[in-house]
Amino acid sequence: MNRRHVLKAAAAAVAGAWMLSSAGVASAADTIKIGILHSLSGTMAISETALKNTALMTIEEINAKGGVLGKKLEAVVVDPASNWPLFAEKARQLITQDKVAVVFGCWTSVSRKSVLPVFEELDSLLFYPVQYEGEELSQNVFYTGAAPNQQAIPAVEYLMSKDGGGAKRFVLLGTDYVYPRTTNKILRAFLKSKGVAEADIMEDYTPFGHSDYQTIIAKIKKFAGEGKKTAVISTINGDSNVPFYKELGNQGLKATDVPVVAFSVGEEELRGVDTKPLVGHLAAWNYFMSVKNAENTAFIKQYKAWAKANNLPNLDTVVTNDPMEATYVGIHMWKQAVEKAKSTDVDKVRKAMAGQTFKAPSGFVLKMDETNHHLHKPVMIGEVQGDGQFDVVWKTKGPIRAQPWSPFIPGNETKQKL
Amino acid sequence: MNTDDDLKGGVTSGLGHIMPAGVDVSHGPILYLEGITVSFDGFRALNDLNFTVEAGELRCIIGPNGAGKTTMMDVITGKTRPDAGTAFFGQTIDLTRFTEAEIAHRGIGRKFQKPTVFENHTVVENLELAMKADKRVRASLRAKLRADDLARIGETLALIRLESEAGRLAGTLSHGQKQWLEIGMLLMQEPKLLLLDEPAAGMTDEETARTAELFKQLAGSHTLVVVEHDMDFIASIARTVTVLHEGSVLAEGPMDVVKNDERVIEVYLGR
Amino acid sequence: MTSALGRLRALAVPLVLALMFLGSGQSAFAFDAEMVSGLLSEEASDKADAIEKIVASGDPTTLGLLAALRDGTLRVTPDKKLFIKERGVLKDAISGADLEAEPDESEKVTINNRLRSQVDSAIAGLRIFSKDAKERLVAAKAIEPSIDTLPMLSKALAAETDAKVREVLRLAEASAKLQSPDVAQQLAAIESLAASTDPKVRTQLQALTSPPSGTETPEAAKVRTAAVEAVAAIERRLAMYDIVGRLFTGVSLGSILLLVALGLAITYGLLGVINMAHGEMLMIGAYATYLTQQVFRSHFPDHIDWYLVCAVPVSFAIAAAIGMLLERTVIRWLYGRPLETLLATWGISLFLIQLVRQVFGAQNVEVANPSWMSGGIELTNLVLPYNRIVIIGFSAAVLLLVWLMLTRTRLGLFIRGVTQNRTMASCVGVPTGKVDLMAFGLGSGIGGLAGCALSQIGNVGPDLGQSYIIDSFMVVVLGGVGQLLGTVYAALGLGVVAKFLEPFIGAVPTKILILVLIIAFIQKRPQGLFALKGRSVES
Amino acid sequence: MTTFTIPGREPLFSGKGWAALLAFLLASVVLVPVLFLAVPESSPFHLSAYFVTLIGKIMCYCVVAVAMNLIWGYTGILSLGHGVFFALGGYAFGMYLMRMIGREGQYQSDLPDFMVFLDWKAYPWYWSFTDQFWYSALLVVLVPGLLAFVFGYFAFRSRIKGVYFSIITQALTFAFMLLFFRNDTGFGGNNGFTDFKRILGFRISDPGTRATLFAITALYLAGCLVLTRALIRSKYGRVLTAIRDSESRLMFSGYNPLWFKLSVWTLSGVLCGIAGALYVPQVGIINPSEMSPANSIEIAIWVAVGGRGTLLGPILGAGIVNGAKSFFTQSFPEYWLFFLGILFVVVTLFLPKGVAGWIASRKSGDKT
Repeated sequence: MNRRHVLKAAAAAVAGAWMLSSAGVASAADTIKIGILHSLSGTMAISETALKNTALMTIEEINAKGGVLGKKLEAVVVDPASNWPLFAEKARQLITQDKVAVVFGCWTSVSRKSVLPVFEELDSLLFYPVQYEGEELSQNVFYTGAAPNQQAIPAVEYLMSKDGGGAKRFVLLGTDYVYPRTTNKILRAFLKSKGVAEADIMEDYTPFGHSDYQTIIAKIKKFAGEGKKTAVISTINGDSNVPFYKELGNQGLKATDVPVVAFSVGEEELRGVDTKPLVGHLAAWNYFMSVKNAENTAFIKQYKAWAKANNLPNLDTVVTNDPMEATYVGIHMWKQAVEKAKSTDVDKVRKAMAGQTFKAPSGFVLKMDETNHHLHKPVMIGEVQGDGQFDVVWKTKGPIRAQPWSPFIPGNETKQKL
Repeated sequence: MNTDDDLKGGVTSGLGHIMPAGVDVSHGPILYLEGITVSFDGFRALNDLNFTVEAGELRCIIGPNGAGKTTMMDVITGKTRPDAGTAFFGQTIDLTRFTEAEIAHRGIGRKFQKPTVFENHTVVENLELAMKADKRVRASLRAKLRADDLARIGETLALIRLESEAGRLAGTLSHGQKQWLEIGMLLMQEPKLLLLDEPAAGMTDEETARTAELFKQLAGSHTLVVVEHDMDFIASIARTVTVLHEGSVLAEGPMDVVKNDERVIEVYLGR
Repeated sequence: MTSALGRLRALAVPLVLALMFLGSGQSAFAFDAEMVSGLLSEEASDKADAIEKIVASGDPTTLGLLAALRDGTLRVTPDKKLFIKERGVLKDAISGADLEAEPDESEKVTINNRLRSQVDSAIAGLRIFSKDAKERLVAAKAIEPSIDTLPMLSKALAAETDAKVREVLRLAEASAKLQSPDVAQQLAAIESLAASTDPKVRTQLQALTSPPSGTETPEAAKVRTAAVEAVAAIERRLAMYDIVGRLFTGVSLGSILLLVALGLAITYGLLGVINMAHGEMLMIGAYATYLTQQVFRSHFPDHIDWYLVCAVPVSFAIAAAIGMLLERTVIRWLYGRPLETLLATWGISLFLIQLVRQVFGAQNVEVANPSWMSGGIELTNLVLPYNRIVIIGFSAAVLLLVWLMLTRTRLGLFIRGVTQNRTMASCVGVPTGKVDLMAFGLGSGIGGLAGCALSQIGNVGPDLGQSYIIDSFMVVVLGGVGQLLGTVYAALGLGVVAKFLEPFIGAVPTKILILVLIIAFIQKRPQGLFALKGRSVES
Repeated sequence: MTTFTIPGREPLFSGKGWAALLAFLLASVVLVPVLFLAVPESSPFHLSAYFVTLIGKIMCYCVVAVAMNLIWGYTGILSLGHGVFFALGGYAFGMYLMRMIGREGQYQSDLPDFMVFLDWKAYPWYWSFTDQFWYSALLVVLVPGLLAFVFGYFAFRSRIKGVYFSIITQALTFAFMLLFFRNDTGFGGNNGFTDFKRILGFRISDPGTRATLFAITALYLAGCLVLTRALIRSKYGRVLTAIRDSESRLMFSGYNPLWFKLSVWTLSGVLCGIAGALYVPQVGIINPSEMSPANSIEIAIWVAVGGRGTLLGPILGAGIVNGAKSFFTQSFPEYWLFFLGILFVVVTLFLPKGVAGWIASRKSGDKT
């Protein structure tokens, strides 16, 4: 084989790739580019595709109303393919090659952790729309999802209340990775502070993609059978939820006996489940599709129309959920901040973001905290209904401030702001 | 743990090759099988087989399909472990204790029924790989062919008449040429005992005659065990013939005697 | 359950009162709109009070209202009119009169779990004297035994004729009597409860086993020893049930592994094709099931429960057809190059996943269990879910059919012939090309069947196959190539071992340990459990 | 006797080959750093950090492909678990990088963040000495090497071959992935290691550090190529190919394949491990998904696409597939998997010797 020939071909290929990647730079200056960094393939596509759709819809909406600072927004969609190093690479590409003004993206904590050094190095902005375990604060990230105190802790408080059934024993069940582990650690500390004994807490984990919940449900039954009202707090990751709930239903564990409250199960996840046997199980979020108010009605209508216009698969059953709302709120808040700063400059936008407010589909006026880059969000507890929707059975009076550094982890007292 | 260390038992010959420990044939037989039984899932491929070959002999084995010829070779070369029985190479080497490579190194060469050569190597490289040498990893990293090695390869090439194909990939050779190359590789190994499974299959009459000639030449200095179906070929080389049937020896003796043995006739013709 | 108990104490008295009126056939305490107004409040406690009032009215006609509240069919108009909408039929919630037109605007009256259990108990109280034995059984189970509900339980037991309901009521009455101050009654209750297998009963009995701080009266000591013995008896029985339960879950997991691996065992074991796209055959089977369900939903909604029966042949046919298409276009050219087929079929698998993602969306789709597959056989505490039982039976049936096919049919004979000696088979006139095609179709079709079964217990999404492919390879490799029996043993063995390990070391370490065990096992038997020995093993 | 090349006597590279190798080294050690560091950003000849890290990453993949080619292309043993060696090398070096974060982490603690929220007060024993660069560098070689050796020894001794071997390597990497996903294992669970700050005192985000890492990767890749070529040209290499083509013939010729397989298998694992160690500081994260079976299969794909058993094929394959991945996931995100899937089927069906084989055959076709 002629090596030179091969090398030449390789060189040509590399040069070609370079030309292609730099070709994107030379583009019209009358648009503002926005990066969208959500996995459209691989394991996370199941959750993240809807966020990409929401972002595109919101950008379309803003453009229809005249854009930002007189310029149209232009979405740059990339697919990090559920591959974490690829997330970092794509983030760098969006910022340095495509010169986007801001990036909306990521779902898993690991993807956020992967891109974080890139955003910090290049001093750019990321809007992260998913509830997470906290324990992080970066001035390059705006967290529009919930911190643990905006989701997990109120949910457990509800379970312990009279309305929640006055649970005394708790099963902390999760997929074995950082979010469940950290959340459960915080919850354990919280439960202890409420006087729950060590013997009344059971903690168990399953691998990613686990699909056989027979043993675990038998264990929960046994644990619940030892007396006292028992509740399950589930941080099971998306994919394993369907087998979990199906097994739960078939083994006859009813919500009135042992309620399960989940933190990662929303409308989108329930689309794949027959919810009739699950009526009464709970989820804690900052938004539910079933919330009744003018903003939400408009939001749902807009998304359904967008799904139809873009011919999404299963468009007659599309639903909205919490991270979608967070994405929607994030893009709007960023737009307001840009208008306030009269620039897309990162520093100016960052300053302008502090204290931004937006009337969200959740029905509340959400505020970006002045110091900690997290939204003030209301907490809602919903019960699963037979139609795959949630009935809100409890909610906070108003939005509450995020505590990204949980006070239930020692040493965090001093770290509540940047 | 059987490691390369077992191969160190060799002594260094004058030519600088590592020679395997000598095969003790002081009592006559070079190969000695007694009471060998091999079963596969209830089927007895070898059934209490007793078989002896004297040093320097040219022995032919015949037998219908499934008589156990190939399985016997598998036992001798360490590929199959017998369920019962003993197998000795010379007086001292217990064949059931060694791996294929060790047995090959101790001086048993085997040619397969279907010619197997290294198809993506040239004819010369095939011979080089087979050549008697230190065949351990470290040695192979530093191995260099010297003049006398090349001379030996040249001799073998001439013997198997593949000089003009020396640089060709073995995979591109004809069937007969592959047979010859495999025999050449066997000779490069300098074995004491050669096991040849249907060596004349796929050869022209002229080639077959030449093979017979070669075998007769080799007998005496080497011991040969040949499995064949071609009766003419056997008749042309055989001194002693062993007939296998259903995993044990049915008859043994000179070709003429065996040919007229009633039991043999029954086995061959009766089915 | 303690809070529900408190609530029930409050309920019990009016309930008993209500029962007496039921007996006399009068309805003196009619309920009215004012009584139910609390249901419209935002606060759960107001709703709870309202329910209490409704129950206290003792009117049996409230049953419809309560059931509607529980089932989420009770709706309210903006001008606070309550009505029930059930399967398109509209009724006034209070008078029970039919409504002609549905109000323009209405909202569901929502309840939470606390109210749900309150309503459940109330309904149970009303239904314990129902004419329908099934309703009575549900009601008997729902009534919380306590000293307050004791009179009702005793009365119900006396009137009961159905043996099953009687048994439930007898145990309920016994556990209610545990709280009785009468020692003889207590001892009798303990005796009959010792036969129970309910962990709740054990907990109740356990409360009687702790020795008092002060001196103990001989009677109390008697009660205590009896309770200790009863607890021990129950625990022995529970431990036995536990083992039965584990065995069942193990067999259930094993049957699923068997289903997913069986098709692979055919394509790999018999044809030597490593089909990395086998997982996608499962996925296709599951989506075929989904499509069948959708067709039934839109065209035969009355027979929706039978969609699964119809989905079985459909999923087989679709997966087999796609498998045969693949065989014709790609795999045919790769026979004898197992590692290449492995990689090419992996490419196919990526392609199919993305294709499904484009067509059906990245999200999971919903496949519901037919009603005859929901729930399970209840052996008191141990529930054997119907869907698991059906799948165990299903995989046994598939196995049997495959076995019959391979041993009793001409195609099976051909397949076995080709497996053993391809050239010889083709020499004697076996159409090897056609046999390959059929065998590959069969393997893929069985994959489709497995997908159909999986749709009943897990996700139906584009990635469905990916999560099973490694497991199924492990089963095939462990069982030994070309050995159906080996596959069966390996699948069941892995399932049972995993389920016996899991309670002790947790799900994640179990999975790791199983993989390590498989790796170690293969060292010992490189050709699997049931390897063919002999000359044919020549590499 | 006609003329033929005497085995083992052909030159390591032809004149043109040496020239190409030298050109590659000059380009990556001199040209790229100059274009990246010295040429101003406004110039069209400036290389961006994105480009440098992207090519650096692809070069790491190229090494993995070269290592895979040694074991699969030349020796005929398909590993579907090479990701585990790559990831272990990455983790070994990542431990050093984690310790170099010092108090700059989110918790400003001496321990890595994930240990802080696991409430660990001290490093577990297997983290000892990892703050020493040399020790980590040693681990990079030893950990994948030892795993490969032990696993290989048992597998090859039991004569596990072909598909069986492929599948148990898959089980191996899957088991490791599950193990590393656990928080308790002490390697950061699902989040793995990230947020690295400095290496030997240099800031990782410094362009100078980037250029150096790039140059080292290029040198390493060139070194791996030369090593492969030298091995393949020796009798050892011919034995490896003989194992691939007819292992039993080789055994009956007196070779014990165990040690040949084991040595090349271990070498391949070590090469992957070092590639992993170079990869981690450049991409900035290592997490257990690197050990997912699909990743390992993809490595095999690179080699098959490029051409098994050819010297440059694997590099071409890794370059083409990863270049295409970067391009497609940006330009046609939905079609990336279609492309990869079809590419794979097409290559196995129509280009059994990969792109390199195809180029070679076209070349020889031109001459006739």
